[in-house]
Amino acid sequence: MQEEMIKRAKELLADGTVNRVLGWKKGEFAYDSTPAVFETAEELERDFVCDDFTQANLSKYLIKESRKEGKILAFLKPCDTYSFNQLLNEHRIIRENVYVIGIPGGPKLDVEKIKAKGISGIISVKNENFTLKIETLYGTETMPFYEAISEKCANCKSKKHVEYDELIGAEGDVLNSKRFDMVEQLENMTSQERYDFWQSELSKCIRCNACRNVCPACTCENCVFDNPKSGIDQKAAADSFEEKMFHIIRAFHVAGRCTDCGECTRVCPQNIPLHLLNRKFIKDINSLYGEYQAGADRTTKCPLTDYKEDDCEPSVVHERGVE
Amino acid sequence: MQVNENFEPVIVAFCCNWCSYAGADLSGTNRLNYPTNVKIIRVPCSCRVNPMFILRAFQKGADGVIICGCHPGDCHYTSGNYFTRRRITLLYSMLDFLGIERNRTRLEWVSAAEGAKFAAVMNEFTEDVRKLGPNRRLEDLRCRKK
Amino acid sequence: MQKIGVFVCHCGTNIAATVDVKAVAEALANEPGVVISQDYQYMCSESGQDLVKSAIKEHNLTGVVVCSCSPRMHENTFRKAAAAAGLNPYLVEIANIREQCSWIHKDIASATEKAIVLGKAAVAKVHLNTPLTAGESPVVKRALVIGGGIAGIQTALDIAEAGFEVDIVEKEPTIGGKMAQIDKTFPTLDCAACILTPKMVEAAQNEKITIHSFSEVSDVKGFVGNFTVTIKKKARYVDETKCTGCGLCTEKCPMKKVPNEFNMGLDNRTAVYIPFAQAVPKVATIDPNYCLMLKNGKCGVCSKVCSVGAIDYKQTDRFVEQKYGAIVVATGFNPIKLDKYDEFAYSWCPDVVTSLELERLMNAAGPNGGTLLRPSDKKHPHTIVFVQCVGSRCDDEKGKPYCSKICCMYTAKHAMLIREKYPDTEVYVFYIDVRTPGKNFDEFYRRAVEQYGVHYIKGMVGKVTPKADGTIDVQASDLLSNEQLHIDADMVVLAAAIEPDKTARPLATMLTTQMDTNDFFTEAHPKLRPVESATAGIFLSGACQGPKDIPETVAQASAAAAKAIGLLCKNSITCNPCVAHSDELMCNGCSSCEKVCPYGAITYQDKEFRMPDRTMAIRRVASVNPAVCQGCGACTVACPSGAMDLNGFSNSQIMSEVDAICK
Amino acid sequence: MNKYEKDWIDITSGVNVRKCMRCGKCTATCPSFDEMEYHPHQFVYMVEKGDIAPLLGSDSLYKCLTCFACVERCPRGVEPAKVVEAVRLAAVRKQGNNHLIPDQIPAMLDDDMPQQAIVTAFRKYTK
Repeated sequence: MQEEMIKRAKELLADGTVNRVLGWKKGEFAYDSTPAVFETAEELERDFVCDDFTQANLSKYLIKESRKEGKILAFLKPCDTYSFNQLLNEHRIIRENVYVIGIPGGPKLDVEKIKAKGISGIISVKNENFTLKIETLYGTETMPFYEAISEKCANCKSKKHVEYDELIGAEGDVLNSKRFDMVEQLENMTSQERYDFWQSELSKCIRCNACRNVCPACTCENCVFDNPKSGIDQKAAADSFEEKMFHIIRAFHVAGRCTDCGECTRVCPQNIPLHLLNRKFIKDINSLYGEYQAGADRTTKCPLTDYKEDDCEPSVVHERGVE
Repeated sequence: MQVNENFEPVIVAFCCNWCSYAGADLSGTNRLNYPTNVKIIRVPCSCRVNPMFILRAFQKGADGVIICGCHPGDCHYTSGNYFTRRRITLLYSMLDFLGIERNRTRLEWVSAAEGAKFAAVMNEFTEDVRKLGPNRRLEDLRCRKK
Repeated sequence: MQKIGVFVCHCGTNIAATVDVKAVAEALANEPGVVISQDYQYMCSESGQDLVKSAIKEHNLTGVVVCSCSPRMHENTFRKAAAAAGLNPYLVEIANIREQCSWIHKDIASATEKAIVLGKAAVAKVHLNTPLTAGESPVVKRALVIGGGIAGIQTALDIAEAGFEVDIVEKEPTIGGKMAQIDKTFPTLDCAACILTPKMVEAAQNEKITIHSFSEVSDVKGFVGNFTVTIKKKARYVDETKCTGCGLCTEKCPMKKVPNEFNMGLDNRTAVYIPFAQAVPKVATIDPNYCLMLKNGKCGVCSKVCSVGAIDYKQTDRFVEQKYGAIVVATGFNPIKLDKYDEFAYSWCPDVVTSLELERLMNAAGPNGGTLLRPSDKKHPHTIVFVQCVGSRCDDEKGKPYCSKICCMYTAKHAMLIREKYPDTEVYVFYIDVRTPGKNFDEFYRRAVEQYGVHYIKGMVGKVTPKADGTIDVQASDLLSNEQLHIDADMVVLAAAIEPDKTARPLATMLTTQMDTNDFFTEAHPKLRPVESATAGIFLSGACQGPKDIPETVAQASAAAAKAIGLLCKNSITCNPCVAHSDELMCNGCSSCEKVCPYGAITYQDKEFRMPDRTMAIRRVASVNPAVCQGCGACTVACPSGAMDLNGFSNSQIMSEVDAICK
Repeated sequence: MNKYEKDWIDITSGVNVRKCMRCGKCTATCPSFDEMEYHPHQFVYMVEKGDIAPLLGSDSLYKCLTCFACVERCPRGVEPAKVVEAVRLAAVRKQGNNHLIPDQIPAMLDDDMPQQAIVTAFRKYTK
């Protein structure tokens, strides 16, 4: 796969279709592939990587990149194309300046899950027949592939590309995921239990802003939390209220726009399941206003900027589930 | 839960200028009593109420927040309250999801003619919040009153 | 440094009896920025206002808080007083301590406490008030009427009568609309052409009225008082200025097999045609779908016979741009298509017709010259069955959910006319309800039953089966006698539901006006503003707003004209200054705000900005047209970046009130 | 009137009889009209009123061909055939067993009976 991608990228660079390539490059460790822009065939040969750890959603980078001189080639996984499409809907990406190649998605691996097995000093990770062979400083370890799959891939919603110029590999389908199971589990708790759950999760927040900075829906020129005029600006959460405030407002601002790409949870250094907040909104929207998948197409109206005359009343919130 | 009889909740009511604020005025004109705990903030339309305002109220010490707007279909701006209904339903659902007591938040449709309804809603809401006791789950400790 | 004056009103004893006004004034005197805090018996009285005025001058106040009755009562009074003393009127805030405090509370201590909190909230807000100026935007003294039916004609005539220029845009080659196709009108039975055609001529001759026939609106920009509209004048291949309407070309045209839409396709016309004798403008039009010259390049007969050289095969669509102050929509209605009602055999039996087709069959200028004959064999029908509510009052999947309103009356009219002209013809009307609200309407319907012997049967037709002998078996229920009937009919007439014209939906998008789910235009208020749309400067006339008969259409047309005239009379419009505005540096250009704006007040443009990293970048940013924005604030919440804010009710103002109340 | 019975019919039929605007198109369209004592519109109206006992005892229940013409043509989407079916089921359940056993049917056949009626009979009268 990686070879094929490099080959095609070099062709497109050579024939002048694009002048840059957005992909991933190897990091210091085998498992920290990071997004990168390549300008020459040599750079591609040397650094370009696409493996079990190239999880990062590249679509957000295209906001800035598509505004630069010349066309850029972007390799997008199915989930990334949803974000890409949503950003097109919001006029944030200039489509003409991007050449999209759809590539198959995961499942990708979460190194934290490998480390959680007590495996450290990782040098390389190889998938051999769904068994991970992990070379470490201390010898070779093995573990089942499926136990190391990242949260976002385990609950994958779709393997179908919703926007691309060409595809490498076979096209997949929209899946029937169980992504709302955890939300439902929480909904079935008592109010006090839910409060305790979130109190302990959100109190871990160190306000590093990683979730915001990686989120392809959080693309504001100037975030309200950085803007003294908004009245709610804050640098670091001073107490538990501000922790909640930040995450409620953030979830609300991306409600109806969040494509559920799972990046927020992936990058959280404190492992807070932030995607649950977004999924709660998605689940509510689906059940109250009809199935809606942000980014799935270019025409459906976002449920928060739309309405029906016979929408349910907010009292549904007070009447359902457990108090 | 123990009910503190002496607890006086702070209640912020956002009322749209055209229907609910006028409905509140009408309950005054008709001398219909509701508790002094309720303080009204006038907004042009219920759709002007930003979730930030609601959180801000809880942060600064409110124990309950209620939003009042024109009945669906009667919005002065034709569609404002339909947006309110979706936004606030989702926000309240989220607050509930985070374990905030659901009776601290409410949305009511009160027309300019419903002075009696306005007073009744405020009486009921104040009692609901009084039963819940002070807001502890969504407060900013720095703002707590002695 | 803010200098705020606080003025606490006693309102006689209305406030003072339950609120300790002196204590309120004293407490508010200690609030930051407050330089003077006074109480007075009646603040709204002349002397009370003088107190405010002199304090503004004496202390150079930058803000005024009046603790008094509801702002809905006296906000304007105090704003005017402030303006008279040289303070911007939008620097005045009212704390409502009467309706929302003294009148509802009995305990003086707690009422006073609440009044102080309300006062503090107002002081906190007024700190953040900014001077606002109501903008003015000029009004172009010209109106556009879209649609040239009776509604459009009446509106245009009324506006022209008031002295303003009016343009009518009509998509067909002639104005006149549906009324021109109708034979007689209820409940007086006068001939439609006799009352409509003089109006058409009047419109054509009125020097204030310009008729753009065979034209469509292709683009609308701008806002109340200042719309720019692009009108597409479709190629009619005949020079309107030269054509005299002599009709020689239509006689000589060899292509004579074109279904005649004016006669509902019941007979044929030529490829070059004038829809009907009294058409306005009386100018020929060439139908490019049938013209042999335009299709194959072989013919040219019309060009040869035209003595004035009006035929121009090379004509193309032309676009005209014009500015208007007001737009009146009068796009009217059409009967629905009946293909899906198989049970009535409409699609395959020529003797099953719609009511509008029957109008043409009975019209003296129609295909049969006014003699009622069956379309299939041109024989005189002896039994005619009318079916009501075809496609009206249905479930959403089965048809239209509304009552089409006009069918009961025109069916009574048809039944009566047939019985009068052909007493040997039996007429059956199957009805669910007979709805006749209107002046002389029920009398009219009773006359059909009592004097003309029309058989009204409460029930519905279930199945219409054309038989080999040419008659039609009508199977129906008679609910009152609980019978199933079979009638051997010669003709069946279906009262098809009416629906808004298909052009209405794209037009509504262009005009940013609202429509209901049935594509009828939504009025600004169903009772109090029935002829205005929610978008300022756009008015509604006739059946585009809902099913209507002719008298009602004309009444509404004149009402819409009156509203349009009211707007055109003004030289400029004062705008509400409490409108939204976008901070371009923060705007993402994501279009969320645009989608929730009910007025279409928000537009986007690409602007070049200096970015924080000192590069220049072109960004898409929103801008609000203050003349169109009504200040609801829906956009401020839709905006994730907080770039959108509302004058007079800004985020920081409302939050400062929240803070003051919760403190 | 038996509230329980009415509710039961409402639930089993899944029909909201209150949607009926009394146009009678169901009866106008019914091919079994002549056979029936109570006609489709009466079924709908009587169920709405809760006047179900006469229907339960009537032969009309078994005259409905379930041809669904009324369902097809009802402008309001009321689906009268489903109401008839629900009342019929109620009658069958009341008797505790099948109204008719298959063996009886051949004897009842005659030449005029439409094919559809035979199929319908087999479908309805046996479980």
